Amino acid sequence: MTDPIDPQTESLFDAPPMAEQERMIEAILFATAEPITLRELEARLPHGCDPGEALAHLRRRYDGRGVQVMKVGDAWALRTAPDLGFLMHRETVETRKLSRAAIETLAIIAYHQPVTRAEIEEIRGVAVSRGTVDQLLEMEWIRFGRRKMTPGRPVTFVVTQGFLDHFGLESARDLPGLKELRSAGLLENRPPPGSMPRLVEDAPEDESDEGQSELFED
Amino acid sequence: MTDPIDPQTESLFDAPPMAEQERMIEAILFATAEPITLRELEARLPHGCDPGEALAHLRRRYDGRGVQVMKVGDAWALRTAPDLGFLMHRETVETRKLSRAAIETLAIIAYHQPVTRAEIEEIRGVAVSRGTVDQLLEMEWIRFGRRKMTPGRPVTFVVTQGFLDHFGLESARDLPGLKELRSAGLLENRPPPGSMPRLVEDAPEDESDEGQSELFED
Amino acid sequence: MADNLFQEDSQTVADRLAAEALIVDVDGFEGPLDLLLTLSRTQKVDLRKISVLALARQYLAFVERAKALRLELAADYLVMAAWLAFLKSRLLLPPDPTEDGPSGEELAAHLAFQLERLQAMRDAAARLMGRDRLGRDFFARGQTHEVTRVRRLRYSATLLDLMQGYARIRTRDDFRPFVMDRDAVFTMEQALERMRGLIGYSGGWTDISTYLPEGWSGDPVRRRSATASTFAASLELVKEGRLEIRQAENFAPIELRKRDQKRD
Repeated sequence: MTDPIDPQTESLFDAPPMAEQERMIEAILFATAEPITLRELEARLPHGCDPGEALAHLRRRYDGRGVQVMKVGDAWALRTAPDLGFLMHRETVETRKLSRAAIETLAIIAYHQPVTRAEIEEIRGVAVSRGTVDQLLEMEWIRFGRRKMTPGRPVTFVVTQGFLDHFGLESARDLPGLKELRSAGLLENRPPPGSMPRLVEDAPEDESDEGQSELFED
Repeated sequence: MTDPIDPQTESLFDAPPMAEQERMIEAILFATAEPITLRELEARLPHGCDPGEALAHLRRRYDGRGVQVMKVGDAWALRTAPDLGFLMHRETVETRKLSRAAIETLAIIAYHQPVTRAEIEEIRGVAVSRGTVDQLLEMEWIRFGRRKMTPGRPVTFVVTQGFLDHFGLESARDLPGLKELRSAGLLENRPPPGSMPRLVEDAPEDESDEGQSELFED
Repeated sequence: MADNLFQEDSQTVADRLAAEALIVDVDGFEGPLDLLLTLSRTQKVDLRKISVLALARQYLAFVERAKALRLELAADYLVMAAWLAFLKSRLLLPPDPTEDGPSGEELAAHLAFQLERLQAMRDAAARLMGRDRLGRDFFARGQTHEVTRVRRLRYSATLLDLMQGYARIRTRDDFRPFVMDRDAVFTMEQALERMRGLIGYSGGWTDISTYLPEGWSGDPVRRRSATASTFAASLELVKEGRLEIRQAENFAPIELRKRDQKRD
């Protein structure tokens, strides 16, 4: 603690020294919830003080500091320096795991692009909720591709450059095929009962070529 | 207004100059009523800042002013100088009147922490009422510490940052007279010799421990 | 009891006043230790040099007086009295070499320690409460500027998640390549078939929702699918000239009516 001048030891008729008045005003401005007028300051300070002059001193002292003495209407307040406003925002980033539905939908789009919603539903075997697609669109991991030249001209989905960046892929063709997934132990190594599962590389659909080339158009 | 250095224009890898870091910390401390930890300061300042050093500068700058930089545990806060309290009648907060039992319990927790309920009762010679502990917990002057590694693993109480802040203490080590009490052996938990009656009705250790754990199950 | 209380004629008024003063105080004591601490003050010495023997006598005298006034003392006061009587005898009689346990001096020392410790804590509490205090002597910032928290959600998935997700779907296909889980999808074909069978029975305007198949109106996913396919099928039937469809305004119920083929 410091050893400030005790106002009680001052003569009853002398105002405290200007440096002390400045301290007092500093404390009052700091602790009050509202800006405070000169008149109020005068009422709160010991008799004989000159809040106007003390304020001028205080204002000069805070010049260029992180906090400034500001005039608000006809009252005074201490405020954060305007250029430091950015410190008063705190950004918190919450990381959440993508839902299973979203991962599966994303995987299908990546492996089968361009793919329509109906096709995704057919592959996943369940309806694709609008929220899932919206989420992936919002994350900018998928975007609309060109419409399919089939009845109804449904829109298709393709993955974006942002998707490739996130997963460290140069292109969607770098995604491992089923054979590789299997040899990597990601699939149970069971002989398929019917036809071999469709691999991306040898996908028979004519659209697949088109889709990949479309991916690299932009 | 001044022309402060905009941190955005700084190189991405250079921390702002120390004077600027000091301004930033000043602004952050001014903006809040709660003490802020060094870690929090570090998180809010631009990358590479040294809040510890900047705080030391700031503390010196406010030395003897109407507002002071106070250390509260591992956190920091700005508070008005205690000698100017007489100017703040309007800001004075009515603190709830504490009972004698609550005051004694608080002091015992502060000086003996971490301390179990049984130990508090041993020192006071009477049972500690639940209301007393609840009141102190509610005021956020005490909190649960870690369990003691004794049979029954009773919980302990310790004082909080709010306690330090309220009583203007940098740490619990700065409690008045702590050293003298320790060297006089008055902070020891001496087991009563042999036949001595436990002054609290529920004498045996394990029983009282059980009571405590029950109290804190939720 | 009350009668007895007023028959204490043998006592002098002064005796009774003295006793009552202590009794009135009993409520103010926080247990026997507190009472002992108060009694010890009458010795006017350093707590370290206190005469525990004298203190024990004072305490026992107090308990006797309380008993004489038929005042019910809490059990812990009586336990302490019994123990102090025991301590007193230990302090007065020469030590019995056959007896185990701490000596009278050791017990007295511990009691003195307890009293001193309690007094020390009381002094510490008083010093603590006398400190400059936040909100009374020094003050926090009055005008706080809350930090604006900007919360940003980021979803994460690894390449492994992606591949495993895909593998999960494809391995499922291995075993039933063409059987789709379409529990929640009511196709337009199904709807058309159903509508064709139903429209023959409807005369006036009927809300389209009444055409929804049974069991498809609960689950929102199923309801949505059934509504969409029923609507699409209705349009198809309108196109075929077998149905009329109308809606009074946006979002109003859609109504259907069988088209009278004869009028055509």
